[in-house]
Amino acid sequence: MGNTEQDILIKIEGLYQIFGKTPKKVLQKVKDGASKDDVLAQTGHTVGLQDINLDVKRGEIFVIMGLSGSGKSTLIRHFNRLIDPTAGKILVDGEDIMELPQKELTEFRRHKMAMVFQHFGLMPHRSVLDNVGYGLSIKGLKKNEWKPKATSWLDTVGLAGYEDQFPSQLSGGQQQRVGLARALCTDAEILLMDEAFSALDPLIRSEMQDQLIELQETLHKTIIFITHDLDEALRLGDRIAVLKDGKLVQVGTPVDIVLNPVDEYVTAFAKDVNRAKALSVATVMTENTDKVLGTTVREARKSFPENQSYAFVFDHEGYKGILTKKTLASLQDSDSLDGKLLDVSSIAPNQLLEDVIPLSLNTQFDIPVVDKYRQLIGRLEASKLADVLAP
Amino acid sequence: MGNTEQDILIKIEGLYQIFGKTPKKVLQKVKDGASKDDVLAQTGHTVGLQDINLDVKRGEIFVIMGLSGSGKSTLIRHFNRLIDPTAGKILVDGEDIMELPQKELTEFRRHKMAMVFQHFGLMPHRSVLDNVGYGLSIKGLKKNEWKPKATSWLDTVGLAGYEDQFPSQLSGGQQQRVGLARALCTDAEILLMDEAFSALDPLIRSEMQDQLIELQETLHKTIIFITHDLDEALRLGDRIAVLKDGKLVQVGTPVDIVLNPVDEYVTAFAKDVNRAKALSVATVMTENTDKVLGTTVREARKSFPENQSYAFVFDHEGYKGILTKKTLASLQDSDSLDGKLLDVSSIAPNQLLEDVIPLSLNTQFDIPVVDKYRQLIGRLEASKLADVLAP
Amino acid sequence: ADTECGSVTIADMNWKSASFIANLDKFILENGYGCDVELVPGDTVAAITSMVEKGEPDIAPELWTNSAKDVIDKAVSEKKLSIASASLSDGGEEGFWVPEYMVKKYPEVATIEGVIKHADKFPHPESDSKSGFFGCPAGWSCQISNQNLFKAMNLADAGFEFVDPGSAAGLDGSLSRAYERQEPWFGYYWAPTALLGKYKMVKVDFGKTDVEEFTTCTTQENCLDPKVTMYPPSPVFTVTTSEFENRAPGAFSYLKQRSFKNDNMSSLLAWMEENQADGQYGAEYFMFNNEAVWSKWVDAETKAKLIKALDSL
Amino acid sequence: MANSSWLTEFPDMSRRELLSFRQTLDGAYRDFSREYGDTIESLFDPLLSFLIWFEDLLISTPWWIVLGAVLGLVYYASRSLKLSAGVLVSLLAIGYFGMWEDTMRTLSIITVCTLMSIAIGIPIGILMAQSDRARSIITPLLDIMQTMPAFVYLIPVVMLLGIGKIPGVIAVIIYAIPPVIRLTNLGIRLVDTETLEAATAYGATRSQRLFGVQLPLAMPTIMAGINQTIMMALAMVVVASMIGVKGLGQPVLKSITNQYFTLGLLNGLAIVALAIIFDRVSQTYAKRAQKHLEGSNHG
Amino acid sequence: MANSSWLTEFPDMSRRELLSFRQTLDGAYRDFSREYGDTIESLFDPLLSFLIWFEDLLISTPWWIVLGAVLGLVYYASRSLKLSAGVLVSLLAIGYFGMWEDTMRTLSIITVCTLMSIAIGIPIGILMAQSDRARSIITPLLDIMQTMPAFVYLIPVVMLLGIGKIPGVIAVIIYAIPPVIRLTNLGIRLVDTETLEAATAYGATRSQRLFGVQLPLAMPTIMAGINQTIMMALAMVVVASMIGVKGLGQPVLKSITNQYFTLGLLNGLAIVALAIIFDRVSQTYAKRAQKHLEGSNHG
Ligand SMILES: Nc1ncnc2c1ncn2[C@@H]1O[C@H](COP(=O)(O)OP(=O)(O)OP(=O)(O)O)[C@@H](O)[C@H]1O
Ligand SMILES: Nc1ncnc2c1ncn2[C@@H]1O[C@H](COP(=O)(O)OP(=O)(O)OP(=O)(O)O)[C@@H](O)[C@H]1O
Ligand SMILES: [Mg+2]
Ligand SMILES: [Mg+2]
Repeated sequence: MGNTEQDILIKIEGLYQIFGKTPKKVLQKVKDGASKDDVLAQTGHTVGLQDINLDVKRGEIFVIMGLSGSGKSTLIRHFNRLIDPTAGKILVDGEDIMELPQKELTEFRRHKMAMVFQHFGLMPHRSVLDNVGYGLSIKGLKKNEWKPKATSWLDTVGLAGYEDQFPSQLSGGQQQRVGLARALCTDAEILLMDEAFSALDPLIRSEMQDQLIELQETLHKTIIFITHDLDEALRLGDRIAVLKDGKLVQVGTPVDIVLNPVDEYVTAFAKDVNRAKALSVATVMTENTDKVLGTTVREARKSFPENQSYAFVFDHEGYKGILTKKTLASLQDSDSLDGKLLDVSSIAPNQLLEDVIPLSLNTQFDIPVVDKYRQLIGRLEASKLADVLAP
Repeated sequence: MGNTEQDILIKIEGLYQIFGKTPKKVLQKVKDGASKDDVLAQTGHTVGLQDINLDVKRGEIFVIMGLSGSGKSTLIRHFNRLIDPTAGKILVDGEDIMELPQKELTEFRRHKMAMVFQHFGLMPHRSVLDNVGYGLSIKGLKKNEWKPKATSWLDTVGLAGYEDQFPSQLSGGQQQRVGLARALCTDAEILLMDEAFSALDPLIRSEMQDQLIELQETLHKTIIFITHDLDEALRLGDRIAVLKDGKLVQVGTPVDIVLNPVDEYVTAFAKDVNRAKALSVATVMTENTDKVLGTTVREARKSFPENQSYAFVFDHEGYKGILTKKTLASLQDSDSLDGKLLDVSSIAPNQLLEDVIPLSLNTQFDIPVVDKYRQLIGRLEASKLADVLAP
Repeated sequence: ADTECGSVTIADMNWKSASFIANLDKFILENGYGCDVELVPGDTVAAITSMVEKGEPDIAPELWTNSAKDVIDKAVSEKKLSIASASLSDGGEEGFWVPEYMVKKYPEVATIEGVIKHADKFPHPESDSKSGFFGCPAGWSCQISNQNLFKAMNLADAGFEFVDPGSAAGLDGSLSRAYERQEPWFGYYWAPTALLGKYKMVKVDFGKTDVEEFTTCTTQENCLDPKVTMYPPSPVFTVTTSEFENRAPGAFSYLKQRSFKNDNMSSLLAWMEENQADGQYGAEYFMFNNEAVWSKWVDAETKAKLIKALDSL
Repeated sequence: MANSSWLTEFPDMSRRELLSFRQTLDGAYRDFSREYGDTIESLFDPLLSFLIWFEDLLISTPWWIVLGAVLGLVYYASRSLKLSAGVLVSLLAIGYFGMWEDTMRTLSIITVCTLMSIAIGIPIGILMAQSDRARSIITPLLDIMQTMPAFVYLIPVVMLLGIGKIPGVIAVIIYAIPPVIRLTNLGIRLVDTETLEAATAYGATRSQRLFGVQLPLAMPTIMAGINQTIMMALAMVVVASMIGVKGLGQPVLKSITNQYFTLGLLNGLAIVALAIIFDRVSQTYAKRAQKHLEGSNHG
Repeated sequence: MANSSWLTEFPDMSRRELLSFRQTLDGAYRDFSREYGDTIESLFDPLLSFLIWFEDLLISTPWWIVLGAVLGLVYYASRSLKLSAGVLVSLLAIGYFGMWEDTMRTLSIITVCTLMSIAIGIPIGILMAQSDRARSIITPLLDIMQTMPAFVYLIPVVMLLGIGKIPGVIAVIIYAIPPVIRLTNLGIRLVDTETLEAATAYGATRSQRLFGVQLPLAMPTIMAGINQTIMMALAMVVVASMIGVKGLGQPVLKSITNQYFTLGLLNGLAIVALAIIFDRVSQTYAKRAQKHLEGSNHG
């Protein structure tokens, strides 16, 4: 992630959104730096967004976070121009969607974007099935053409059997899943998801997260995702943007946000995150570690690092185990190392800390980190792990 | 918790709720054990709840969890009789609320219960302030009587300055907080909270959680809380009930749910929980640990446990540190132990595992668990900790 | 027969005598002159307007010309309308009336002086302190003569106030209400009508009838010094479009003959009233029972046809 | 008519039967009105005196005081200078075309009718919304009130109460009240159940729910009902004048009989002007009371 | 009137001015109608032939076939046996009391008027809902249509088109169309913005939003408008009969002049019965199409 040069799909420049009767008049005040509270108190206008500049890359999952009322929903509504900005530009695929004529805007919404609404936005007069098929039926497809697809998505979100119910007969989470199925059913390239999982229980939620990741990987969809759940953000997000009072405070990878917050606000925000779940071994390991290469004591003696009391032993097949200085001292040059090594498993750099904590607890040695080519790339020290977990 | 005999405030007996045109007719089928899906497919009726038996104790925070659509909202609506059950009894304070005449029911709702709705249920035609004061104004208080209180609650939920806005001008989370403030403003003894924090960001959410805990501790409110967030459930809940397809699957303390799930469903449910955050040291520690009492080597030699390589040393003031057998062997009988002990901190039994993992990682010894009277009550073994974290 | 007669429309006005004549004409024109008759409902104004402007309907069998005098006169002079005959040969009878029971109680009220003397016996519907005179409805030409007479008789000084009943229905209503309860009533009415057939009313005597004064002053809006005069008989005509006169001279000649005496009409209306008969029923009744009357209106050939038609009813 | 013709002709009641049926009913009503007319009439006396007093007040007060008072009321209710200016212009035009007195008469009776219709109609609408039973009884009555030709009941009413203001008011109210009843009912029934549930949960009584939630939220629909009621009331001005109610209806009737279109048109326009004034003032007033709908414009 | 009396008397136009003003307008209209009357009349010929054909059809077809057809339609639209039975009973009663033919005439013209009102009214209502500009132009027109006394415009219409069915239809439509327009507008404006936003987000065009979201959700309110339109149309039956439309209105008028209450009442009831049949059938039909409101009962 982040390594391959991805092209930019959505570009937002200098976006302002001010709610009230005469937003244009208040705009200058906001540009001059008046705070959201001041503007509200003085003019009765609410600052929704101020000076947002943002790129979303093709194929990424872009997560937006921030305090309640910080402007997340307002921002996401600009992507498909459900609201017009007070000032600023929105480019999708290089095209300024503020300039699109009505007809093309409609086409754009039909084919490019699908949206899951925070308050679901279901149509009360349509059955669950008809709600799910709405996006397709609007493109002109006949019911018998879209029905199989809609049914299968309903099934995916766990609502098989509810086809003929009306939204008012469903529970909150079920309604949200209908909204989800409706968005997924359209085949749009970009998914806008405004707290799309907030009403779901953990089981269905994690299923849905898997579903989303799979979708993004197989179909390379671009997903813009608002969530309040940091764990979810860290799990899903390629990049995370943090908003505060309508301003963009930080955009970065999950690790950036957790480990390098730009200010106290983001720090506080990331404080409660389950770091063991958020961070991978790669972020904590000590790189450039010495190792012992060979299968015999002779070879081991040659390459044993000097000032260490134990070392990781590799042969041409890969990692074998840990050899302590003491054991080595007690062996003959000609002895084989077989059976003399301590059995401490190796770990991969992309494993979550959560998974390796028990390993680390169970041994007093550092743990070797091995990449997929079976090469040693570092080691995980218990003390460093402890530092990261308790910042 | 759970230890003191608390009296029962709400008692639910044999509650059934079936949605559809002729629920009474379908009831027998459900009692005979037809599954929710079958009933829906065969009769078009949705089983909301089946055979619920439940006690809520005075002053506890009772959390209800379960899959989306499992009947949580339906259940909580019975507590204040927003819907009438198809069958069953609901006793509050020993009184059957199904029997209450209209007038007393109104009084009961006014004074006993306040509710936060999953979909907020705000009044679109009332300003934010008037929404918050609704419960009081309905009791006949004048605006100038309830205004200070409402303002202060609005402030608590972080919405000072928004008094004169209308709900449609607020973001989702702000609306939810208005609903929250409205419930808190009433002084009701019982709070019914249906996913009351679901739309909140983590910062405000944890503030609200603190607020709730404080309320319960200082004012001894009884709180019934629906949430999908296991961490939240574990943090808030004195007891947790898990629903599935309208049936009550398990009721128990948070630890029960995490460590002794009754079936696979609950297991799956609890799987994703951040155990480090959910469990306390007390649940993992090894009890009845030997210790060394005294300040001199002599005293230490007397009480040093035989088959152990190190021991926890206490004097009359409490825990002092760890003494290894080796160190002990190298000392004279008359030596003081001062300066000879290893500095490994002790922990309390109610500390969360999360907090003690770094400690455990940083030492190869077990960690002593000390109660508030400074007495040793057990020790935390790294391997056991590892076991609990990776079940 | 009159082959050119073709299809004919007759205005079927909504009061009893007009409806009766319309149905009678329909029967005779259809069976005697081979016309294809259609009755078109409509009240006086709508019918005349349409006849003048659109030439339809062809015939208005009973038109109280006073109520729309200007329009009719103008149309006749423009050769849009033709007057066929006087439907009521005696003319309509207008006047101020009081119920018979009032006269029985206070014989003096049969004259206008008596009415003025007993003004307090005729209370105003909305005020106890005044007396009420139920006048001709707004917009009818009789309202002018009413008001002039009202002034000439100094009724206002006697405590009377002119009550505008708004419509014929209002006027009828006030009369029947009073009559059914045997209460006092004093106002304008006309005959022959069903109501006067039903209720015994006495026409208040003003003294003399001065036709000259009536036409030059009493009926004129700008009459400055009105004098008391009884109403002369009011012309009631059968009016057709001029186009009809030219197209169907045979049928028109029948219309020229067809005319009723007030007595005949009154008794007929009384019979219809008693039997709540509609126009058609009334016309059939008349045809069966008054051969002597109607046979004078048509030639022998037509009469034979009509009798045949009656037999096959 | 031959009996075998039932295939083409409807086998209806014989004339004689129909006659005696009609005569019996007519007679019965006549007797009833003779018997109880006076009693019933006297019930309406207070209303009648009020109507007369109010009309006298409007007519005898100098026109510029009335104009000032009306403008004051309009501005107070609507807080709109534009609307007040419009009212001023139309009233001046009415006066200039010589219809001031008739307009005042119509104004007085229509004000009373409209206020009474609203005052009676809204509670009935509420009743209808709260009970399906009430609704199933009231709906056909409303149908009858709206479609039974005024002429049919006007005459019996006149026989009972005489001509003049009282039967006029009754006729206008009978005809004008159904829309406000129907739309109050509809508006309340369309109120979002979740909001209502919230009120219930906090212990709102029936009347607190009604006044605190249902009526405010039903307001746009109720206002549409009031608008229709005002329209109907003014549409009945001419019919009312047929039974002796003075005002703008009479010149209209007069103009019809004499084919003075312009006269009719002018008086008709005065009626329209009254309707628009009544309507705009009530709608603006209601809109002012519903700040939460600002931005969106209903009506 | 003395000039100094403006304090108490409104300073109105002098009689002479008023008179010449009126005469000029009256004359101008008369000339206009003589000039263009025929042309305009011929525009309506197709409608007239249809009206005549339809009326003939209803009258000349044996009554039991008509009855059967009506019942079939009612059942098809409403799928309610109870309603169909009610219709059967009322039609039989109408026939038994000898009003079959008149009822058929009224039925034919009212069916046409109602359908035309709905067909014209709903699109206008939609237009009004979508443009504030259109609304501000149309609203006063509707006010005029509803309150300008029918009598005022009937005579000019009669001058132009003669008496008969066409002016009748025009008068009925002018009077009956405003409620459906107004309530269509209101209903659409009250549709939840979130639902509409969802449709927009998925790329619904203006017309897809209209037919897919706004109209279905506005249905309860629009149906209230249709109900009112039906009521108004039938309320106009008597007025229409004054300008040559045959049917139930005529006997009503006659009964007034002759004070036959029962005759008026019977024919009035027949009108009411038609109104109720029209209304209930349309409402039940609409309700069937709105399954999502099941349980809750609007209207
Ligand atoms: N008014 C209703 N009519 C019909 N079925 C209903 C109704 N309300 C709820 N149900 C059904 O009852 C079941 C339980 O719904 P409930 O709202 O209690 O779920 P929940 O546990 O609160 O779910 P969530 O977490 O999604 O809010 C669902 O299957 C739902 O479809
Ligand atoms: N229609 C509106 N009118 C006025 N103010 C609005 C409107 N919509 C949003 N706002 C304001 O804009 C700000 C941002 O709202 P937004 O809905 O974008 O917040 P959010 O980040 O989505 O919050 P949440 O997490 O609570 O959903 C809020 O302060 C809100 O009060
Ligand atoms: Mg939001
Ligand atoms: Mg729920």
